[in-house]
Amino acid sequence: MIDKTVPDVAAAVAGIRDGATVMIGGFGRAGQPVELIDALIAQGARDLTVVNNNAGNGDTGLAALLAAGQVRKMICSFPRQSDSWVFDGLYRDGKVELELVPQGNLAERIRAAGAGIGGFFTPTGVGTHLAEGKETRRIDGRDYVLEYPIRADVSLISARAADRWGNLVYRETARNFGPIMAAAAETTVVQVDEIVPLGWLDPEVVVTPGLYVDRVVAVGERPWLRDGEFIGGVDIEGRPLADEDAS
Amino acid sequence: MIDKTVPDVAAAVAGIRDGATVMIGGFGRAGQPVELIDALIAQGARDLTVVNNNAGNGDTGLAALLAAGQVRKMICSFPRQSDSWVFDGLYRDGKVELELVPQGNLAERIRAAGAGIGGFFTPTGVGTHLAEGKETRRIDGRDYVLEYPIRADVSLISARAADRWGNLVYRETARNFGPIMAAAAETTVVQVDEIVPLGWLDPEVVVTPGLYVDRVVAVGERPWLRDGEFIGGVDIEGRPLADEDAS
Amino acid sequence: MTTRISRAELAARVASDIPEGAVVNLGIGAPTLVADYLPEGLEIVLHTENGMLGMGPAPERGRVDPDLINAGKQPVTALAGAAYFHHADSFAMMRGGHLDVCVLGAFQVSAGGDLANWSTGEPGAIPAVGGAMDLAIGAKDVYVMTDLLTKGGEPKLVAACTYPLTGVGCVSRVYTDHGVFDVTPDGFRVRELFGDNTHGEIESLLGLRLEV
Amino acid sequence: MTTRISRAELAARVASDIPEGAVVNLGIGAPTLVADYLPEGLEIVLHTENGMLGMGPAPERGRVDPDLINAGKQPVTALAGAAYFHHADSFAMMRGGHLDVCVLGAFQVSAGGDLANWSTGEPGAIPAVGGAMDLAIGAKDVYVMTDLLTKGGEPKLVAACTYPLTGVGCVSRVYTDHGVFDVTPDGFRVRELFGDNTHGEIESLLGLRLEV
Repeated sequence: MIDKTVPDVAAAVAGIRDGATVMIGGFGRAGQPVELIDALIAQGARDLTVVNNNAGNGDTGLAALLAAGQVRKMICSFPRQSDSWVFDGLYRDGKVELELVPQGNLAERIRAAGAGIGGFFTPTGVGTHLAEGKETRRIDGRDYVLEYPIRADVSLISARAADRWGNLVYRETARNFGPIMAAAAETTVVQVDEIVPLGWLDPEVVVTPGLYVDRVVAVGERPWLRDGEFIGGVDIEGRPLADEDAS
Repeated sequence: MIDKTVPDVAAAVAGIRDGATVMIGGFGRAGQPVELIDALIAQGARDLTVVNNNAGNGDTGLAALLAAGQVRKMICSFPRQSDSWVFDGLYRDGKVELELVPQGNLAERIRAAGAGIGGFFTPTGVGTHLAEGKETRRIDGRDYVLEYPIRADVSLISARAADRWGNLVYRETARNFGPIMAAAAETTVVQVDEIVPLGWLDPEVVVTPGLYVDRVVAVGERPWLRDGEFIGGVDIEGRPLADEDAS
Repeated sequence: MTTRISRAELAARVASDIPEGAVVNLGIGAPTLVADYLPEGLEIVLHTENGMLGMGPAPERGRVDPDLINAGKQPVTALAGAAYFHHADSFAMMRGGHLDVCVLGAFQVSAGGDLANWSTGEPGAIPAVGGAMDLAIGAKDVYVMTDLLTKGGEPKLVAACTYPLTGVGCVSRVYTDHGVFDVTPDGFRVRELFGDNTHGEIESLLGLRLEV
Repeated sequence: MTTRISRAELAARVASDIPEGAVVNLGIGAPTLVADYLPEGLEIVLHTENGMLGMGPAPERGRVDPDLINAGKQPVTALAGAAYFHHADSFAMMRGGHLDVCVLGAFQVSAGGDLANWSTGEPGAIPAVGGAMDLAIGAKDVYVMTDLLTKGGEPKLVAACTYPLTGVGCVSRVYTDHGVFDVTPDGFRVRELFGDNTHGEIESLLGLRLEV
């Protein structure tokens, strides 16, 4: 029997080595695998290269991983946000490196890694600082820059539900980088709200087929859902509203 | 109000010009937009370059378009099949050109056209006749060949259902080339079993978002479905079985 | 004094040029305002690059869904007809030229249509580009929405950008508080001037020749 | 006479090497037979490149679904745990190295692991490649299942292919009716010989030195 489920988040992140490249899903807080990141902090792997669209929000999740001093380098498109003070401080102190990649090139480079593409010509970034030193080429009258895949040792992502084969479905814009990061890593670890019996996910609506997934851990339902249905009643960070706010 | 539905297949294929490049969805018979192809035969555009995985089966669909003498060139991966006699005859008589592309490179080249990628390095075909004369490059210890996008003037595809915005869902392995061809053409025309009211398709399960679709025509349900549910009772070509065979 | 329209009036002016059926990405910041002025009753499909078409307005009080956000990480809703997709598919839509219009902010736009809107190039600043470079090349028409002049009175429409570029030759039209300008092979062409603004006044504010 | 096992026995021999949990693509023709010999009760995930993982056996009589076919365009079924996807996603799975095993037929395999299985190079023949070149590079292990000799008695394991190549250095193991051979940096290495076949006999049939 194929069973990719693991009992807890510690088992899910076991074996991540110092110096590993770790992709972390999510766009801001949406889809960020916070429980897996917390487990990675507890696990303690250091000197990590982390690939994420951003560089952490507030003091939790990716920001906490940065604060723990476990990250040597960030590969991302948009580190500077109103609540990215942890990264900002480390960067100004020279304690973390930054490779800045336009968001669409970041997504396509991750997709290329999973799809076995050795490199691709993209029009994004041509003529800008972020294409300096890179090969460019005019094809059919348009200028392109050559970009290479970004691969990872481990991807940590979040989805709504999985079965024991690792088939995944996501929820709304929390899908974002999950499907492409799942395909780009040697080992893909997924936290989900719930694990459902094999056969419960309609083959037409599976977004990430199980062959991309190595470990699945259930972390329980988000506060704004009940039995998979949206019930509301939280702020944008997912904290339950006081009663008077929720009315 | 956005309404991409058209009343009949003649309206769906109106305006296809002589010399056009036309992508036709389907893998063999599965997903082949037979009603749109019949309309294209009636419409009469000639000198077409057709992109499809195969080169027609039996005497219907793409085979009939070939028999009508409307196709100048086929771009495909697998023309020769047990029932490809129409193409075989035309090819042997020098009446149709052939560009043979490995199936995965065909799919990725179509995907690249839709995704705005100017070219990509693929390992498929390296060192074979089908890579002769093409640029190759060793990247990270592996050899790749550079392939370019395939674009179309028109894509004709088949899906199970659409809404008036052109959002599409498919059925089983009839999905095949539909989503990537929808994105690779100037004008994308879709035949569906049924057009459903806007909002009936769950945004989580839409496979082809409406922005890729220009015209949608309902052609009625396939003989092996009733109200979208599989009822069986046909042979592999979709012909209803005699009663004794269906038992 | 020249006539300047307000930010809200400018958003409404941009909105009035977006036809029914258009697929539109509104950049973070001022361009987001355009959504509030899209004509009622017309169906315009909003794209957000974090993975959605058919984006609706902000949710009601108490109905914020943290899984459903826009590129600015603000809560939004989904309209009937919406679709979700992953990041590579989302940026493929832009890069592949499937969006009709992107509306972006700018530090500078050049007469050749170059856009600078992601970095002031200040030493020591933490760089962040996000989807700016993808959006710059990500639609059939790239509209910029900006003041004509910086707060310090410097022109934002320039012969050549001095700030780091976001994209080369990508802007098709600039909506400013003083008027609307098309980018043409011959440089900026006046499309509309607000109030009593004259061609000569704008030329002298910019120090640039403008086509008519 | 050397010992030759039947096509069915060979399919069973290949099947016995496929572990539980493996994601496997079985090529058109003889390799399809392997499915019939996969150990009962083990979960092995079959991929068909026309857009499905979790492919099941042929449907019952009267239950043929023309929308649900394999790469050979035969009717199949979907197991619990299946997933559908489009062609670019399907070939990305192969090209990206996410399949564990592909089993393919061959005209020739070279000692360097080159595969020739798509064209005999005959002038005038209509060429057709399908997914052959993608499958050849499309799994962590590429197994070939073939007779050792052609019907005319010519070796199919050769020093260098004379037929047009499908892929270069891509084959990891060859299952033949006479024995099983690994492709190593030093050429073919005997893994198993069936019946009484000896190393020397096979070397003389092939006219090739075989590693032990």
